[in-house]
Amino acid sequence: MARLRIVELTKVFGTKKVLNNISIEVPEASFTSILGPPGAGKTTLLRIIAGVEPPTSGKIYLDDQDITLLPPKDRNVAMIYQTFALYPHMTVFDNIASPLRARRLSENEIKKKVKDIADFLGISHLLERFPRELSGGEKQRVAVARALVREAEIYLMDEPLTNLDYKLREAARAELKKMCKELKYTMIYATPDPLDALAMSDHVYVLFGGEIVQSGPTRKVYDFPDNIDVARYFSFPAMNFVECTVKHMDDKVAIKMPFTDIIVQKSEIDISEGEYIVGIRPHELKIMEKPSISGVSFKARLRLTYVIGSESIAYADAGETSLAIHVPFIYKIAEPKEVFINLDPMKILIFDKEKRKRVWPR
Amino acid sequence: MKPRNLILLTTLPTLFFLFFWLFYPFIYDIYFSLFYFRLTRPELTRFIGASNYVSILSDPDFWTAAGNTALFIVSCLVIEFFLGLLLALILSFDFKGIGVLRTLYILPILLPPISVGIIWRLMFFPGMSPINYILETLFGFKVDWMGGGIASYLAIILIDAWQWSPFIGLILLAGLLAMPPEPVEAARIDGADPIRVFFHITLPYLKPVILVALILRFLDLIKIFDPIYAIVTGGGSVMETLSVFIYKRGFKVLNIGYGAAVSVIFWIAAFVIANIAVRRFKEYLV
Amino acid sequence: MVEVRLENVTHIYDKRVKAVDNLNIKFIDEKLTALLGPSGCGKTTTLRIIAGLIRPTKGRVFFDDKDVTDLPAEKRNLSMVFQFPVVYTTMKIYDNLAFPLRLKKLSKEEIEKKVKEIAEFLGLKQYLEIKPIGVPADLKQKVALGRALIKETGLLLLDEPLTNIDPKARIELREKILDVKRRLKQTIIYVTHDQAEALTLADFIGIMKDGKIIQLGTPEEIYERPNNTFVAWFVGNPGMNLLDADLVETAHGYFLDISGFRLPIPEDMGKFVRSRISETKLILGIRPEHVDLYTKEVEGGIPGKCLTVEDMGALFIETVRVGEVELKVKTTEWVGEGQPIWIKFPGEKVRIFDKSGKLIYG
Amino acid sequence: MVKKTTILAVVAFIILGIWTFFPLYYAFITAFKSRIEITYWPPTFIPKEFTVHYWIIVWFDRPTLAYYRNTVIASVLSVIISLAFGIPTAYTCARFNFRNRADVLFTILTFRFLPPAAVVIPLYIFMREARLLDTPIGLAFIYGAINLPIVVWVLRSYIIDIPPELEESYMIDGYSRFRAFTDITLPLIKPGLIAVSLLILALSWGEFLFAAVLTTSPMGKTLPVGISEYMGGEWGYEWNKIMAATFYGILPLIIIFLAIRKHLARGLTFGIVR
Repeated sequence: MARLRIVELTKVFGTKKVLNNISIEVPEASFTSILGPPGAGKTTLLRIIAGVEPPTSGKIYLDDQDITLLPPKDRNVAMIYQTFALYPHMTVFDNIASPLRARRLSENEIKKKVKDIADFLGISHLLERFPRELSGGEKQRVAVARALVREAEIYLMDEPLTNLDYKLREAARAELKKMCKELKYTMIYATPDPLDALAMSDHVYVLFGGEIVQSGPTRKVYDFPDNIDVARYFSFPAMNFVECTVKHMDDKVAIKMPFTDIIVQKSEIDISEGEYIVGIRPHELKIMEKPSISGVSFKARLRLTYVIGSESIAYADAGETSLAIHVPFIYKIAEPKEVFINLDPMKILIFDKEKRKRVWPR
Repeated sequence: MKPRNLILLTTLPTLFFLFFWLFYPFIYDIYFSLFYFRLTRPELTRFIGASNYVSILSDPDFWTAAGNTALFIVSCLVIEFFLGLLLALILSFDFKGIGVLRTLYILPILLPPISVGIIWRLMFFPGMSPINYILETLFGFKVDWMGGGIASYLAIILIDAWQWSPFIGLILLAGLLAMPPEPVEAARIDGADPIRVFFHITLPYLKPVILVALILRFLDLIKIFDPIYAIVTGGGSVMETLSVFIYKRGFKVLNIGYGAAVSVIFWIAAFVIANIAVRRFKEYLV
Repeated sequence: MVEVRLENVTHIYDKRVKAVDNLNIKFIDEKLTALLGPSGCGKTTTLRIIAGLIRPTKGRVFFDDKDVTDLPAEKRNLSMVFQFPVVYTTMKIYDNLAFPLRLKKLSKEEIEKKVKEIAEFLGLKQYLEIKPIGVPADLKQKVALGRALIKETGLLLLDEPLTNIDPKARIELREKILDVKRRLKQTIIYVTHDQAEALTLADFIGIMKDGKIIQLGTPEEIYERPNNTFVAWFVGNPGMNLLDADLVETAHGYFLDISGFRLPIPEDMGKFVRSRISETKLILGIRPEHVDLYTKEVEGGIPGKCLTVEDMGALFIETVRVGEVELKVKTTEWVGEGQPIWIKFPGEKVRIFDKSGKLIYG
Repeated sequence: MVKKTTILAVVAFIILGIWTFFPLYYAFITAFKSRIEITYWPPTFIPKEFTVHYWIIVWFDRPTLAYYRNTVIASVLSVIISLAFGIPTAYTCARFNFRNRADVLFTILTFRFLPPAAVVIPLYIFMREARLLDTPIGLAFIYGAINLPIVVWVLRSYIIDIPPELEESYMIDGYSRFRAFTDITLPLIKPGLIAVSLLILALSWGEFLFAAVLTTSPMGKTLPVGISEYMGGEWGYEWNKIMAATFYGILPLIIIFLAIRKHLARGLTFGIVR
């Protein structure tokens, strides 16, 4: 196991800067996610770390060794591709044995190691098969086995769950997390799915358009996004944004939104007067039959609800504003109806309208 | 190895090899074309400047050959397209044994053009032509296929169509079989009959594939030589295309300078046309 | 306006693959029925049989008691939207929409009126004059939906219409489909592999597996009372926890013996279950959100340990170990890994299946 | 309606079938006819006397065996040459997105469509100087060159179909790029590689113009040239011999054709039509 340090890495394809001045530190035995939309440069970053793509500038250190110019075979990094990249003309056994053979282990050792890892991942019965005879979940396990069979310094995973159907994904997240914790692997995990990052990783780097826009402990980044774009992307369900005007009234602060006003003590939310954007997470909104005494309640017209598995997202119009509300159970309506929505003012995020940066909480 | 070096190392030898065999001779063509140069009388060789070009461009036979080439290209493309489309359509039916038919019906493609020419020479040979026999029995007339004029022209088109309609058929069939079923199904559910489905859905879908087939055919037709040679040789009447023109004037008569000058003109024309045409394949470069 | 009925429908591909296996199902008039199942379960084949694009190997298809099995697609007078948006790229969008009407030989004025109407409804007005080349998939799918709606048939078939649409655009199209369902009195059959779409849109859901309908019911029935363990696991996010158990009868009442701990159950429930099975082995099912989880010891709580936590933003999914089994629990509060926990199974939420997976209690 | 379509299709099948196979059939049976029978009018469509005499005699009254040998050497060698140059180029053009890639590929492709007639004269002189006239070696180089564009383009299309992740993954496993190519890509494109080899073998086999000009001595000629010469002179009317020789010449091609049938569209369209 090792720690990885990337210093001011830049990659240019033709005239396009796909990665711009990336600096990353991955501590030993930790799970780090690179979160970003498709095309943000995640895969390129992993491929550069693996050594199959040279960077345009910048350095990569494994512990204290500069590996920037080393070919992939000399850097002992393992990678799992989104497509799993199993060699179609080799059996599962030969696929898993491939990195061991590259290291010229004896056939007996290879047999033993492959068998051990296959037992560990529950794929021993598949060793004689070819990749085309495997289901999606089995392929993923074989790809994981091929990476884990050797003790690499760093494990890279490029969206290994994207190509699985949702039933397999929900099981795979917990398993993957557990495995990395138990074996104390250093893991870098690229994903476009905020839930993947949230559910599994210790640290997250948010990558937009080839630049890191925010990084830190995962839940901290989730709770306190630096700007609107991170807040919009790294939230599930997607955050609501409402324009507002802030006015000071004596010792109180009034946050005027189109459909309701939030009035709090200056000691509670301390921001200057002006134009802002409020971010409200869908699960901080509650649907009520009657207005509530705590927090802020306002009227809205519930337009439709969308059931996601065991939970639901309701869409309501408060005046001209459409709001998404997370409901932690199955909730359906036959016809649109009038309801009250309750909001806890202490749970909102406030962003500067011009700079789009977070101003509250500080 | 750095990618840059790898790229140079793998592409330069290929380009060099191609240039050596196929471009370098062209430079020589240019050189020879400026001389009076007969292989049989090397002692008469002398520099004559552009005279070869002047005499070519004022030679009506050259213009006839160029015109013939153009005429062949157009007629062959039209006939082969329709025959090929028909072939592709019937071969796209799905029933037991269609695989065998799909193979058999495109068999002529890979036969050497010269062998095809010879086989057809037999079909057309005066005094023993089975085609003439059939024509005579059914319609009461005979054609002198190898006697020159319009009949020979037709004969050569027939030969080319026989060999290459299956080529267009093969490509269009590949296009038809690769066509996703949904658009046709959607149109059927919309209530369209098979003919409307064909013109509104199938044909527009095939357009890019048709274009590829016709461009490739067109570029090959520029070079047309073998079937004409087969018909013309040993006594057939003259129906010259540019390739045949070079062969006869330059080589058979061994007037190298003159032939080289025709070659230069032909080469440049072919290069320009081919380069423009193949760049239509840009979208397939990925 | 059309009631669709399949009688003993079987379809076999290439003489080997049984895609649909002796299917008997009635699609209720003017309702939206979703066929939900994993890939390869035969749902799309079933839909294509109804459309008349495939002739079933065996069995009959009835529209309102009229046998249409031998009728080709173009004579069945129905409309269909495909998974891959089908537009006619050679025609302008206006002509795309007008295409089915022209085939019906409607007058020019009538066609224009209807096209305008549909374009208005689907928000296609500004696109009518362009050809649908290089436009986004959701716009194409709207055109396809428009072409399906403009014919005003009594039967609308939708084959995974949202699967290939970008997630953001999906929300809008989903709303349109809900609108269609509310406004037009059509029988709609909706094939999907996405439980969220089925639970949201459908009046009835038919769960398919291996060419058979396993359960047909309202979304509530499917979710609350899955009649077998496959449905219980397949629907829900994550699916239902399924634990092997042994029914034990003692002087103190009934227990479920689950490896490592015992769960007391009410007398009447025990008796009922006892009367329905011949042996004592059974499967206990409970949804992750229905398990009560405590971080302090409670009366009747079963002690255990939290193994991993997946942060889902609004909720947490905890994998906990009690006795020798692992199960998933959904919580709103974060519980750290390795922490001791106590869980309770609320009696009314427990489902009991026999060893073969059939629901016997709940 | 359905019936009408079926009848039309059957009629089209029959007409196109006659059009395609009658010349082949007639040429084939002509090789079995006697010397006199070929001159019969009306011509016979089934030989009256059936003789295999001419199938044997063609091997002896002309150096047909030498023709065969020359053809085999020239075409096999041309396959080796064009693969040797073509595989590396196809690989880098498939795997690397370098600046002049399109120009390189189009230049290569353009060479395929240049008329042989336009370069044949200087090549004749060159071959004479290099003492390669009348040898299959000389032809092999030229065939290698004119088929090289096919190899580059077709193999490139097959390599593109193999996801680059497989090679990358193999390199990450601990192998060099060269090993990744030989262990992963090469086995996976094997069907395409075989098909394109056989395709250019067939094209070289039947090439006529270069062979006709660059071989003059009886022992140096290739099959197409040798057979075409049967047509002139005293052999001019001996169609039975000509046809027997012709069929000997095309028999290997029919076998190749059957072997690569599934790859044929792709091979003939430079990998564009899959």
